[in-house]
Amino acid sequence: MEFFKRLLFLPESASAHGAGLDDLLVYVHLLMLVLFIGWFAFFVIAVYKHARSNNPKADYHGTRSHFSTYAEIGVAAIEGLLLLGFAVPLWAKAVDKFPEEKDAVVIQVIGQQFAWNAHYAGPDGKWGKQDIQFASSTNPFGIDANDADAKDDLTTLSNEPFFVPVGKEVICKISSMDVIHCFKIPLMRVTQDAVPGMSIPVHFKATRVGDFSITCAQLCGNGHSKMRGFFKVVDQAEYDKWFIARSKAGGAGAVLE
Amino acid sequence: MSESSHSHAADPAADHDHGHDLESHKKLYWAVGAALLVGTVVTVLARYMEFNSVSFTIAVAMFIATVKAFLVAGYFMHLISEKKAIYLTLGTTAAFLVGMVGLILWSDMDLPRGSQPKTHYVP
Amino acid sequence: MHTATTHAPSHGHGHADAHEHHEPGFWSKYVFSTDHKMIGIQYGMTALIFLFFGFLLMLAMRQQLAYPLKPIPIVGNFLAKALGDDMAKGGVMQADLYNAFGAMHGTIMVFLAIVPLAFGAFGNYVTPLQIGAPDMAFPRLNMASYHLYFWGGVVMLASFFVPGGAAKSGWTSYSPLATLADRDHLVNGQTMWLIGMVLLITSSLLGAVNFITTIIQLRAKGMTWMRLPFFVWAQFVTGFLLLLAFPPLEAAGIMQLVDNVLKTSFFLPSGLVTSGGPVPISGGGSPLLWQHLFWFLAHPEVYVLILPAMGVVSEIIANNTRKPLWGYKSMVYAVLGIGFLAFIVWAHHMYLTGMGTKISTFFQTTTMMISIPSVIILTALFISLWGGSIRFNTPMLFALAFLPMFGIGGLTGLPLGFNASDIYLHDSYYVIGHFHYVVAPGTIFGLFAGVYFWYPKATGRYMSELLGKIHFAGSFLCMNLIFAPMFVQGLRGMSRRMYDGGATYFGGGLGADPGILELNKVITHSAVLLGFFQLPFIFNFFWSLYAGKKVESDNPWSATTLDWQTPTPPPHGNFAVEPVVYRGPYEYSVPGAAKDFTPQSQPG
Amino acid sequence: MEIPYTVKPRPDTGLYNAKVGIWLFLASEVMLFGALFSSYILLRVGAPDGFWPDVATGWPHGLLNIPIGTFNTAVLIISSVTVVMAWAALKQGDFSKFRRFMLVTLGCALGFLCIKTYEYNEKFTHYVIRMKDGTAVTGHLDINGHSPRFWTLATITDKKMTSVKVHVDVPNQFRYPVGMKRPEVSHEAGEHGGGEHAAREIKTADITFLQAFVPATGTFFAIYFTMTFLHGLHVFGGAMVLGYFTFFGRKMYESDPERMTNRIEVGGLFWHFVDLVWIFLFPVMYLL
Ligand code: HEA
Ligand code: HEA
Ligand code: CUA
Ligand SMILES: [Cu+2]
Repeated sequence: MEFFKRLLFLPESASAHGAGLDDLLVYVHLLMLVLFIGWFAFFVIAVYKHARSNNPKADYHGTRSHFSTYAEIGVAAIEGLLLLGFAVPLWAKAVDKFPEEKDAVVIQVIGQQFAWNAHYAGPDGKWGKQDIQFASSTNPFGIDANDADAKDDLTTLSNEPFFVPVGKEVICKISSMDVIHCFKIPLMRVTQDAVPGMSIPVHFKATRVGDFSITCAQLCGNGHSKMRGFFKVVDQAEYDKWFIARSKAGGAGAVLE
Repeated sequence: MSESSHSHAADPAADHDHGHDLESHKKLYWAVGAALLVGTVVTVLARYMEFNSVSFTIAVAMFIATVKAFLVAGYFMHLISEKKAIYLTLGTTAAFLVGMVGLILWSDMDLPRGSQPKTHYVP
Repeated sequence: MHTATTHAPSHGHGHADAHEHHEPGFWSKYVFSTDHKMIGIQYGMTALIFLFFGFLLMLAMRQQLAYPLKPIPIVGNFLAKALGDDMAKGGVMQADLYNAFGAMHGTIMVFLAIVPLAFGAFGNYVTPLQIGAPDMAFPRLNMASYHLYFWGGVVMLASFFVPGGAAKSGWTSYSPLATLADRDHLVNGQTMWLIGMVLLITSSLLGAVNFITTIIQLRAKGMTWMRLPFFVWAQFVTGFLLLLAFPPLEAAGIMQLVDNVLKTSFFLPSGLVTSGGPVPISGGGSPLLWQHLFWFLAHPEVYVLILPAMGVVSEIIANNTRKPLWGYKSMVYAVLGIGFLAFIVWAHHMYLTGMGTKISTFFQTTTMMISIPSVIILTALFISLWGGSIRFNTPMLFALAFLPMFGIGGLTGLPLGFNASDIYLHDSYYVIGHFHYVVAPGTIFGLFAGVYFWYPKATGRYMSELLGKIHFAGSFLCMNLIFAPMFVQGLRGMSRRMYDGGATYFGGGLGADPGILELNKVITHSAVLLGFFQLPFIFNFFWSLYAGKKVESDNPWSATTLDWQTPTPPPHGNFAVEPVVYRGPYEYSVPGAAKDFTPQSQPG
Repeated sequence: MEIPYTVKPRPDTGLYNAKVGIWLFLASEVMLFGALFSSYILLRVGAPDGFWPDVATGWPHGLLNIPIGTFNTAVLIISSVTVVMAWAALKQGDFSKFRRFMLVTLGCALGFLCIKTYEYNEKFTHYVIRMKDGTAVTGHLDINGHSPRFWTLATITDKKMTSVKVHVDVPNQFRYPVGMKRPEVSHEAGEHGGGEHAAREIKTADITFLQAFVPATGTFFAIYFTMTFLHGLHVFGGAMVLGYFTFFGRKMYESDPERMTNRIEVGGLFWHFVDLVWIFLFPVMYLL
């Protein structure tokens, strides 16, 4: 399996669900490869054997074999198998089987031209009050700085790296404040459009520590290619340290000055 | 199927000489026109009745509109006695239209769990 | 009337046009012609020019991808002067220009090059001939379609020069970006794009009405449905796709136009905040509604791009294997199946906009289902080769190459069609590779094959075989060198529509592989080379008008279908005597027959 | 060869070319208006609270003029009857009767468009005004006795007006959101005596939003204007074609009556379709 994944040039996945997704990619490509080789071999032989120089007189009927029907049924069957065996359950896992919020790190992520911003509820676990009247490009989450719950909220703005702990479920609630962006972490095998007017959650569990980047995978203007977010996957202790320190520093309220 | 049984109704070629048929059709056209006017009035009245249920009112209004549409399409546009090719075309169109509306609405409702209209500003 | 058109291949007078302006016939013959063949040629020439222009836009973009922030050679200074500093400061492509060129490359290729060439040109020229009709059912409507197309193209080209430049939100024009991108200019590129699209859509709709009516009503005596050449079937289904899928995009286009000009909020939700603060609009709209209406067209549209090419390829394969198409009937049912399913798969482009399990299962199931009829058609074409006596002329080479190329493009559609694997591949270069394999070495090759194939009918002369073969070999090699590396880039995680060619992502060493940026150079160089390999074609195309080998008969390829039973080139009204059809379209090498082909119109 | 079946039907389909053509065209029109209607449904169903006229109950409150709309519906229905009668007259060989019926049709078309223009104009002088305290009213501005079109808050501040006189609609049932909250309905207007319109002076400083009933005012007006305008264009186009045959059709009729009859049938089909669209537009926009 690993061999095939290398063969497909896939960068090593860093999330728990990534492996299943890569498996599907491998199986589909194997199917494609088999089909292609089969057809292509037939093609080459047919063209060579039945070139005019080798076969001056054409046969009105050609072949009477029914092999093609079986091949077509076979293709349909394998596609059905991949569909029911892999794609549907994997998808269901991605969009339905969310971990409980209390067992997970919950982050609001909002895209803006051309930056990713993250917002944690802080140690109290309560989101500060948010309203559009406070929203601006420097306060993308529209946090009310005077709200008591907001005092310990933490935000990272303008592509500043945020932290997540390794081996723990992370839920990101993706939205956008202006145009459609797309929150894509190739190495985590996570992709979700950030649609303004909607908030759509995704979840993943990082399996190794390191620095990761967030691609914007939806054309969003002339800074689209520069819209790169970052996050660090660290162990729980380091995460806690960052979390507390960041929150003590005044959290969202301070950032908003 | 209906081609042979109804072809006299409105087919220009078939009933070219049937002046009498056309006379009776002219009466029908007036009657359909009157029915359409009545339908309009009934819809408007229904709107002022303020039935207690919104969906019921919508259903009534759309039902009347559909009946009216059927009258126009069926009689003025001679659809009740058209040729197979046209039924096929319109049937296909109707199917795709229903598919489009239905699937768009379905997509709009079936979202990943936990999705909501933007909540960031209004928690 | 007859003498006016019988002897002269229309564009043969190219050089004389200037002198002929006084001749009263010029306008009605070349501009306001209602003859389907002349209109076909008008479509063809205009579309080829747009094809080339679309390619040039892409060359400029490829240069930026391979050599970011270096001035564009040759045209850089010109662009800086013509489009201003915002677009090409010092001859260096700016991000806005990259986006504008990208959007216009997609738009031009799809709506102004391939569809007009495949449907407008081949459909117009060949369909009436193949069904034995004197012309299209509505000749003047046909002329109107071409003129609308032409003006739609002019509007698109003009949009490069309005303040803010051409549309730059991708050929998909997703709202809110398409509405917010140039909000300060009332007449901006996006507005022009929308007006141009409304013209093009109207043109296609009128064309579709005309084609379908023609095929239903004007088939010659004896031309039953199951005796129609496969090409005609492909055009018929294409017509229905255009007829029923385009209007929703027209509706959406009108709504986006109103959003842009009258500041409404059809596709804009409430609560938009940009750097300028909250956007002053009522809000309450739905950005996803645009995507649904767009893809409701755009997925059927991709079959509009491929089906006519499949039709062309089928004709050429039957002709050059000298035997009937294998499984003609199943091909017909398959093409009808594609036509039907094409309307209910569109949201596979929208898996990642947020979709629940049920709806995305529905769409990926239909997506997998639609791959089956494609497999059936391709398989039938493959098996048709078996037992043939294959002649390798230029049209046949292109037609043969079409098969594996479409195969690669189609097969790579499968991992995109499974929603779970699309999570990773979405919006990566894998997608770009996928669809270019289908449309570039696929459709374009099919259409090249058609040009070489019907050229003798339209002009009375062959195109040069030698130049044709050079064109083929070079194009085949370069196309693969361009598009195969894109799969690698995509699988490695590189996103599309990246002004810097992905440098931002791979610069930081965050687990990704900057090595694949090197592939950008390979691709770009191959694209330049591809351009050079088109020169033999362009030369061949014009040179053969005067110097090409003359055809020996009206049926130079010894073909069976009715298009070859006309005088060469066909006069106004096409057939000297009303043709009658006695048999199926591909009666080649009939056992016991005197010759290895039995034309459809041969009695007995 | 000449193009066959331009007048006589093709035996196996039973149809002449133009009839196939018009039905195909109408099929595409069905998809065009179908897409717009489905946009209407989607926008309405998905509208955030308060963004559609009174979404909370799903029942509108007189944003459009129902009596006039009803009258216009009747006008279109009558025109549909007269079109089909004109065709029948032609079929029976009575050209002058055809012409009379057609003139009635054209009169109806003109009437419809005039009424529609009047309705539009009425909307452009009708305003929605939201106040700082969260209330909202609708009505006409009164600027020295006449009521202007297309004003916005900016117009008033530019003119340095400290207050505007407004004839407030009574009862004022139009509700509009402030931010995302639904405002309380203003009952003030009623207290002022409850005539058709109660005049009221509103301070500029109190106003947060002032806009005529134009497309930009909200999604409802956006789709109302877009759809009815598009429909109006169809009425106009259809009337041009029918008018052409009415006034210049005699020659064709005399040389080839069947061809002319076919033309009228095809033109009539288009006209009925336009009527059909209105049959849905009217309840959907005015009543529901
Ligand atoms: C002509 C154009 C064309 C065609 C025919 C197709 C055909 C298919 N496409 Fe493609 N597609 C596009 C043009 C096309 N596509 C474009 C333009 C886009 C991107 C738009 C954008 O975002 O800008 C796109 C994007 C696209 C996506 C969205 C990806 C994303 O954005 O994430 C998906 C997902 O499902 C998809 C799937 C498919 C499938 C399953 C088919 C199937 O129909 C394919 C079926 C065919 C086969 C299965 C091959 C059968 C043949 C053989 C097996 C023979 C093999 C032969 C040899 C080996 C010799 N396509
Ligand atoms: C039918 C559609 C079509 C066709 C044919 C092509 C053809 C080509 N495309 Fe295009 N492409 C798109 C549709 C198409 N493309 C779309 C829809 C997009 C997405 C846009 C978006 O992001 O919104 C895209 C995007 C796209 C990208 C990605 C850009 C990005 O994401 O940043 C790239 C990158 O290399 C590319 C390259 C090419 C190349 C090298 C060709 C070559 O194959 C071109 C080959 C053509 C020629 C070599 C010209 C031949 C001309 C003649 C022979 C003329 C003869 C003239 C006379 C006789 C007068 N295309
Ligand atoms: Cu944000 Cu692209
Ligand atoms: Cu698609």
